[in-house]
Amino acid sequence: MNTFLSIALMVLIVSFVLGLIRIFLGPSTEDRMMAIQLTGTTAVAMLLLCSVLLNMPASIDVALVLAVLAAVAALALSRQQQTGTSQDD
Amino acid sequence: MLIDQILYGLCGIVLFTFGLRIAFSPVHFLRRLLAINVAGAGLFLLLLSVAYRGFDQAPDAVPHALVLTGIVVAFSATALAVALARQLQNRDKENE
Amino acid sequence: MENIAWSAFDVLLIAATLSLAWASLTTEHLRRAVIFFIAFGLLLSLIWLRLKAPDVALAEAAIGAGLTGALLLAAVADHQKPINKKPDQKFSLADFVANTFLNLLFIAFAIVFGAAYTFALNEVNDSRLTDIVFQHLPGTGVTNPVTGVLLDFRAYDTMLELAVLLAAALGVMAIGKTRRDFVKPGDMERGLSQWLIPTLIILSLYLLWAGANAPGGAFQAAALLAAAGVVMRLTGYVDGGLPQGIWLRVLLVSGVGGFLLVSLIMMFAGRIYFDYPESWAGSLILLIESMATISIAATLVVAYLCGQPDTWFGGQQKENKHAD
Amino acid sequence: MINLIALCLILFGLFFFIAGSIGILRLPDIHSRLHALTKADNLGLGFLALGLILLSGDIFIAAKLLLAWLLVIASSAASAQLIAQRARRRERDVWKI
Amino acid sequence: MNSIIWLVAIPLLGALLCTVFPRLANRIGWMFAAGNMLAALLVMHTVSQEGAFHYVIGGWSQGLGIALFADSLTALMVVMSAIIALAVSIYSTAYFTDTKKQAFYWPLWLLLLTALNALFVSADLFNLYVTLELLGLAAAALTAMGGSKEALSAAIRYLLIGLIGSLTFLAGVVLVYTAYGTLDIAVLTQQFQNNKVSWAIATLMTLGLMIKAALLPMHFWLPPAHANAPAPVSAVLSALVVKAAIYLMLRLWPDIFYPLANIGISYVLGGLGAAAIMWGSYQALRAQRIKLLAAYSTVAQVGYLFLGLSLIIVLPDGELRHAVMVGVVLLALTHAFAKAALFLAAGVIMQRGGHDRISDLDGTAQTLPVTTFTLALACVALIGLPPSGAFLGKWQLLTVLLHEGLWFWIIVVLSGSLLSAAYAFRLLGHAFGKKNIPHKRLAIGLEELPALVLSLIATLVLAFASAPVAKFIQPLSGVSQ
Repeated sequence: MNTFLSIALMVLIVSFVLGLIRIFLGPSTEDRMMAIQLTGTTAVAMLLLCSVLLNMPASIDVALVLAVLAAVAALALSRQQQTGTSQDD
Repeated sequence: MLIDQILYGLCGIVLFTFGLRIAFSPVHFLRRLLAINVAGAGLFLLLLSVAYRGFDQAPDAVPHALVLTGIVVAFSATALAVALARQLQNRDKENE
Repeated sequence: MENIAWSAFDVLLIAATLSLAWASLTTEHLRRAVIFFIAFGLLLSLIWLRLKAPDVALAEAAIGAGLTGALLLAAVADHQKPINKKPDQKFSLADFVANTFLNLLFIAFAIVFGAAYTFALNEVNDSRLTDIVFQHLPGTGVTNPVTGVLLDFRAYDTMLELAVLLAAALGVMAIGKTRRDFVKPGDMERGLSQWLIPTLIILSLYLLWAGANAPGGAFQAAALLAAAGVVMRLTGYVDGGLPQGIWLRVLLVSGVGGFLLVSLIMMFAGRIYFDYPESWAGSLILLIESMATISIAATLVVAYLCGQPDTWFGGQQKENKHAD
Repeated sequence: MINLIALCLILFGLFFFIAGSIGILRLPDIHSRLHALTKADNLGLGFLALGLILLSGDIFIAAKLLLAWLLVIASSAASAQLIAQRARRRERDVWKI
Repeated sequence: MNSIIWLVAIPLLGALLCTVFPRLANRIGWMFAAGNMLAALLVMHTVSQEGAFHYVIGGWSQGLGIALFADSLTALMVVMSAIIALAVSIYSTAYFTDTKKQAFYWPLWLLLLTALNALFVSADLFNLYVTLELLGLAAAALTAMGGSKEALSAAIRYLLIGLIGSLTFLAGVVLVYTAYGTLDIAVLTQQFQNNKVSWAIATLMTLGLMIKAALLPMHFWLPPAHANAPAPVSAVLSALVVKAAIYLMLRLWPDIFYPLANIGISYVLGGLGAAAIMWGSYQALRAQRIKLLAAYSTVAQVGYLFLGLSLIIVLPDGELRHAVMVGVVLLALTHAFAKAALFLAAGVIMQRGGHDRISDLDGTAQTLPVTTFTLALACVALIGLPPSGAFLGKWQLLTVLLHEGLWFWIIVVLSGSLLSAAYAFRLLGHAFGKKNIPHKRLAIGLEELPALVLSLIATLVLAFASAPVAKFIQPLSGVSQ
């Protein structure tokens, strides 16, 4: 089973790298945000696999943190343009 | 001595050197800040690969604690630098 | 087969990390650089986990992917127009020579450093501090060795580290006020914040509670709590949910203050500095940790605000202005 | 038997991940890429987590795995909305100018 | 033994209280600076009674816990910074009139003092890194309080360069942990061997500290930062913060890196020091403002200290080495007091006159006689005229150089002194210059006195104290623990 899971891990990192290519290519910020979201989810999946493979239950906690912070990051990214262009008082 | 230990350690050294190289070149301030953060991450990677002792052995806990301290310190410095830069930016806007 | 899969994983992970770092530091657009940097943080937390450092992975996920990212994004928002584009220069031989020289210098530096690291790994006697740490861990009242090191063996470092964070927050506030103007949040954002903030708080409590025995602890918990503050800031609460006046000031210093006070009391009670009595070391550590968590979170939020909240010196909080 | 089911579920999950990645790379415009993204997020991770839950055998860990999936769904829904909103606003701005 | 803890605890407590009670910050601030003085004297007393001592925090075994360490060098540095800190604190109560500025100045300044003291007494390499970062952050934040655009951009550069320096230092620390598995300086000193890894360690740490100390090729960040910060901050940066890195060099090379010492490294450090002396003095001569002059003079003074350090590294244990050590310490002490006095005096001139351009200083002696006298005394000490401490320090240095036949270094030291005399007299010439101004009643402000006291210490007190100081500094040996 571990062999299968480690191969699955390898497949996931390939998928991760494919997502990275979209981050590099862009072209728009939205594309990059999307690709970040995808790589984030892939990272969560890899962390979940690692929890079994490396026998580290704590890595699920890392996955939880990443999952929640993905939403925060999306919020920050989408608000950034609006807050940034406003003038200071 | 483990092969993955060396691999990750060397990756850390490359990150550290590359970060320093960019930090010493005439680029935008925020880029320099990113470069310093990358260099710091490289050092943390080096430290953690020193702590690593193989798949089935518990790693050394002391470097882990050191890296945690380092991350907090790096964040503090980044926050201060960003705040300084924004203030400078505001000054520039006022002058325009 | 398993080994090959792991090796492939290692190589791909390292290659992806290096190329993201490269992209982040060389791309022309600053905002892209920050996005690459956030993805770089994501990969780092995977690497930390791969190197069996879950505590660090948690902190990196919360800081690298979360707070630093949000902070830097806010910073590049100011730089949207002047992109880091060099005016088309003519080729200059002097610059070329200087750059090549510097590149070679740094490559040599990396090679020497790498060689020294490899030699050092060969030389090391395997009895690092880890054995002593595990030997003394029962005296600290926690079973997570990293928490033990942070809050007991090297508690003095942690106190100074909190002082660094405090210095950063004070420095941020010393140079100006925070921005008050904000675009009105839409329904989407408000709906998001309604479930996000409670989730962040619960997760943070869980990490704090887990920290004594499993990976987690004050700093990770604080980072999540601070993320809740960031969400509040982004969805219309200008002060990020911080308390006002004296409460905020007390909150900000209570982390360092807690460390200092406990150690001074210990000193007067006849024990030496930071030497917690064994019977209540566990609960003391939990107390210090909870204080530290809230305090660190407040400090992180102040750092994110990039300025002094209006309520720092007390007084009424003004109506939140919305500039549509 | 359980192992076999788990294996199949994880394989399903991997399929959706790869499909999502290729989709985000090959599809022509933002909205269709967004479509590919949400599939990978929800289904890929869902099947994977389900498989791992079968393997884990510990109720606490199983609950946390489930929670991770739910959180990813929630935040991916939110961020997909935000991304689409942003994209639309930008397209509208283009027309305005 | 507990006294050493108060050095960190008192200023830190002060910083916290100042943060919580911003309206009382002025009063709390100088009281805690005075308390810090008591702690410093206590440490000096302990060292003179019991000799150098170690103290492991938490009572853990050495290596597991973090150790603190104090010897005569530590005690001197700590007392020096306590005196300057008290003077600067008293000055600051009058300098910052805006209560909102006070509210942030005081906690940051006390945190800086905490960092300095913690750095002086630390015997743990990673702890040193943390103190270096605290020092750098607090210093950059204080620099930015100058408020001007120049101050802000100088603060940013200062912060980033400081980060690069401390990261380079940290790289050395990481290699130490890789090769020797310890962070404790005493344990490391016993195990340290002369091999390739050790060379890499020494190089990284020295490079990091060179950046922090603003030694010549890395000096470019210092003048803008020191010249644009508020006056009390400039005083502290030039007098104390730069010294911290040099103190660490004095700690590391004779102790840990002793097995590595050879003539080559000595020539490199000495050569950079010599270049710094010439370049710094030359730039100071060309400077248009007092504060810029003082900042470049710091670059030059760092050069003298590194020149002395290069001798300490290479000389065998004995009379000569002790003589150089005494010389370096006297130079460092004199420079700290004199430079703090100079910056504080420049601050007074700026606040009263609205500018610090050297060419427009004529008539200062008539309006600000006390401050002008302070300037003169500080310049005497910076040039190294008798009876200042610097005269004795340079004398010690020259004696050894003469004995070793290092003629080139002698020429550098002498011409550096000539150059410093030139820039000092240029400054004094304008300050004492006559100008027809309406006769006014002279008022001597409280803020003029701390600088006067500091400059008197630099010129007169150190001259008398030099013999006890020389006796107090124990001859360093290769393994001092």
